Amino acid sequence: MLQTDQYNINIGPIHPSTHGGLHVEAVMDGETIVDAIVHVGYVHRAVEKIAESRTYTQFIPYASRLDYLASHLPTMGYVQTVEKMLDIHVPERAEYIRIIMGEFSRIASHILFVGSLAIDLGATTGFTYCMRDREKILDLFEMTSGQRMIASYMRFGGFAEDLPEEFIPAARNFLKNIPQMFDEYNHLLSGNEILQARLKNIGVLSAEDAINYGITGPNLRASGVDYDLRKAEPYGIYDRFAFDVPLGEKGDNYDRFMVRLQEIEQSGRIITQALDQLPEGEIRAKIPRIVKPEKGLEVYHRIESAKGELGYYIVSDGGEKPYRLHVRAPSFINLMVLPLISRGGKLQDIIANIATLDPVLGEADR
Amino acid sequence: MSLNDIVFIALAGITLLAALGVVLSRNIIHSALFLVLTFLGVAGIYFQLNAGFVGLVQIMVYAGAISVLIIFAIMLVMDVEPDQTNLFNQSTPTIMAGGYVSVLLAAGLAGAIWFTKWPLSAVQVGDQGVEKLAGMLLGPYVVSFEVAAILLLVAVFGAILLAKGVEDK
Amino acid sequence: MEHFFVNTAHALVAWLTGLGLAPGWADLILLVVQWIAVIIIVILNITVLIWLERKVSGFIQQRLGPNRLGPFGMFQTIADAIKLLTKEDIVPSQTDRMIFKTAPMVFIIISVMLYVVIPMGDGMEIVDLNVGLFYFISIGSLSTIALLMAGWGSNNKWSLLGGMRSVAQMISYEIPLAFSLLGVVMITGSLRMSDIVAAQSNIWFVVLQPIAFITYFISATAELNRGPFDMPEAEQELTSGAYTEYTGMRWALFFLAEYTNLVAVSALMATVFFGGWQGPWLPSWLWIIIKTYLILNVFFLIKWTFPRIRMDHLMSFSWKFLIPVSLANILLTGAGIEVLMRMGW
Amino acid sequence: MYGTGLLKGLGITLKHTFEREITQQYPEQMPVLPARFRGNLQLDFQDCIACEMCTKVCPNGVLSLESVRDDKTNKKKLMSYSIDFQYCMYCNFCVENCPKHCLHFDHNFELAAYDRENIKKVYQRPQELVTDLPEEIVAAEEKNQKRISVMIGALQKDAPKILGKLLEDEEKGKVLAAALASDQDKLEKIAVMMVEDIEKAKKVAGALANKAAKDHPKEGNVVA
Repeated sequence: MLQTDQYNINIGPIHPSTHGGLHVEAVMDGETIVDAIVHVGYVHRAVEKIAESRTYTQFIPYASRLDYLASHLPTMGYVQTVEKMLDIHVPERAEYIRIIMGEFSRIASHILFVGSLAIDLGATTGFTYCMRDREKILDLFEMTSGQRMIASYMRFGGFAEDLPEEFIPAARNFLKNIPQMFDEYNHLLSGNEILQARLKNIGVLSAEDAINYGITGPNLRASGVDYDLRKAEPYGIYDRFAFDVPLGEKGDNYDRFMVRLQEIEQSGRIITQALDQLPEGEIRAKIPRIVKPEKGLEVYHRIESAKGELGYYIVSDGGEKPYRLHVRAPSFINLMVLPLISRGGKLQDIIANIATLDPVLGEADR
Repeated sequence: MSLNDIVFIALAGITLLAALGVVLSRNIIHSALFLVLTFLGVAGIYFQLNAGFVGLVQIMVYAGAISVLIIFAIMLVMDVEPDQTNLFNQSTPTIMAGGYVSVLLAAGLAGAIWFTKWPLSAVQVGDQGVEKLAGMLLGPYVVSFEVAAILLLVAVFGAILLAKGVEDK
Repeated sequence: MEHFFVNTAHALVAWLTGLGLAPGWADLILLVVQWIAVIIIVILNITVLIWLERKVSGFIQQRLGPNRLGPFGMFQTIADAIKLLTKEDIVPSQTDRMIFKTAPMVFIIISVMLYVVIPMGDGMEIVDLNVGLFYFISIGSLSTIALLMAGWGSNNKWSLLGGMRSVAQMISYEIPLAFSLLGVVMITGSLRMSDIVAAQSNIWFVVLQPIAFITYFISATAELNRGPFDMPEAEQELTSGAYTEYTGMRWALFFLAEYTNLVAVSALMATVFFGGWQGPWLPSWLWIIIKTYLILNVFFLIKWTFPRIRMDHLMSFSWKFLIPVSLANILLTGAGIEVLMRMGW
Repeated sequence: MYGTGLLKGLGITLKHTFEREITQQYPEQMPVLPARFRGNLQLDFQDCIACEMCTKVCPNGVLSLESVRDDKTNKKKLMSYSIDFQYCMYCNFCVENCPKHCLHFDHNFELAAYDRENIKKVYQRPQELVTDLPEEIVAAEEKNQKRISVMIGALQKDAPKILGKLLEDEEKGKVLAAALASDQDKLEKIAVMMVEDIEKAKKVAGALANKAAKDHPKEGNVVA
């Protein structure tokens, strides 16, 4: 047998397909990956430390900047955590709007996932179509809060402002177009034989490994584990909606891709129901201007974000700033499985693996 | 001096210089690339002799072969500085042996060229070279042609087996 | 209009011999003039072509494409070329300088050489070689060396991977490329381009040889390193593959050569499968331009639609599918010819 | 059949090729912005009561203001208000918390600037509102203005001497005076600084003098 040398190749931190400052040190044998070492921290902004020097309210825009691709979800997680500390009851209408905005964020994030996967595999046009559809969601966000991506719209106890009049027709219009969007994605991407060959049976993550590594979110469900916090531990008013949890079978890249595509559909269902049931009324609970939880209060709250289980752990010392804030970032934990699923694959597979794990480095590095 | 002579001298010069480059380069990749140039020069001479088909076969086969050769060179000498991959062997017995062989070869070739009577054929090859070649290969010489092909195929399989190794059951 | 270029060439030769030049020398000068004309046309054509590709890809993606410089943004490529020419020419210090610098030149020379045998109209070949088709294939295969030189000379792991990929890919795809053209050669009974065009006066070979056409199309895309087979470049994986370290005009030369190859292969496809310069009403040289550009648009559409194939799939596709299919096509063609000959055609 | 997926994909792209383009040609065609769009932060100067709610609530310290207390009415008067946009996160907290609703975002989003100084937006108290201030402040301000104009006059008359004194180095003073002779703006700025903050004036003048000495070393004023 011909003996060959191994060599290291640095994928990133500056590389077209690492979705930000991710550095993967790949040990290669020819084009085959022997091992991959993940280095994170290039986008470290000390968000948790910043939280200690800001008041509870002032941290809201920073929370949005964790997962900037689905900014309403991390904000929702943070806001709900503090509400849990203060025992605030959010008005009905605000709860429904939170669901609507959160699910729209999830759709935006998943559409971007589809697009970035397409461009990582070399299908540039798939990316532009996905961006085109995502823009429509961003338009909705801009309508409500004036910001497209990092909308700081949520507040403790509800929202800053009520929905504008034109929002509901526009949202319904978007939902109406989802089947057409899907047609396009299915024909251009998921039905494409080249793409299937690139994704099927690549980067297989068994259910057992996924649980052991603490993988959550669509990546876990792609491995066939039926675990969705919206069903398993409904927060907010998620128990009022009927929706399915799409599951994969093998846990390969194609399953991860398809699970997210189906989740877009389910999120659309949730939004439709929420829009139908949306009650009139108050948009924000009465809360003190300065938020001061009791001394010694410790709260952990988790939500199902677009990338997985996003948890906030906050300790209060009775002051107006958190004593300690920790974020359980799903992207960070999901990324750690990259070496496991990449070993033995080709160089081109590791690109697909990074893309289907769908990390957002702002959240992974914090 | 006719146009033909000028072209011949240019081609022969390129070929010889490139051949020297093959021998004298210290970097094995450079040697391989000079070898490409040598073959291209030879192909040019074939063209001049109105044997276009042979010349093109020369180009096509050697372009592929040389790139593979370069890859082997890269694979085999990767750990060394590229500038030191094709050094002369300094030991006296090797130089002696090499010199002896090359003198013998040169003498043999010179003798052969000198004593052979080169017959001048009145037949113009013209444009029909390819057809004639095809007729010969698939007519009188079909058996030897096929045998050679099978031999090459076996060699390819052997090479793949050697490179990949047989998995133990 | 029809014989404008041919007549010009004849007039030039007549004028040169009238000056007292030997016929051989006059032909040589004509050859040089034709050669230079081809190079100029190719390069001018490519500025249009790059603009066209950007425009078409823009339309595919529901964008407008370049539209700032000149009418419909037509001068964008020229502006880009000027920018690239004035850019600093960086040669990284650890490169193999000789190889690094010559690689783009080798590439562009090889791709311009392809045009020698393409009939660009009725009687408008530079040289009507008796082995024209074979010339095209074998010269085209030389561009492997250029990419390998770029990959090795850059002394960069990404580049080397790109170079290695290009060798593996191009050597594998040369075989189906040649075999698919063999069917046409068997019907025509000649490797001469003018004979191939003449044989299509009644029916195009794309009708007679559909399998050969498809295999040729696929393997030509791979030979050209175009999407979805753009392994050596592979922006998303290899950053830019063999071209990673190149800047300014050297980098532009690579692209120029790639597009030159693209036009040459499309023109060959038009010649071999779509009746060449033959067509009603319009002058012959206009017909080949029209056909070539239509084929180019198909190449664009494919590149901008499909994801990139994985390297090992690419190789097995060639060895396990394309080569057997093209061999079967040869067998089929032979049997067909034999049957037709028995029937007394 | 294998390959139909590929053909369908080609069909999609081919269909879109002949559809209308969706991109906006931005500088010519401005985007239609929703009512709540957060562009440039604006302040209605008259309405501000300098309560500092906005500066307290801002997560990044973008906002800062200067105010004076009117002893008679015991109310604060805003002197200047500055917005440092380079740190702004557009979270809207300041707008929401303003009790007088005098902050709002307008729809101008073209905020890019070539240097950081130009990103910062400073509102000075407008001239017509100066009379609104308590008397002693108005008087102090007038006095200040007078001192500045005197200083400018002095500088124009005998720059080398005054600058030399400022820099405690006559040679440097000469160099600087020569450099500033053609630049009235800078001269006036230094004059203002000398009146308001002599330490800063020293620093700035020193830096300018060094620069001038470097730029024109041949004019016989080489600084040792």
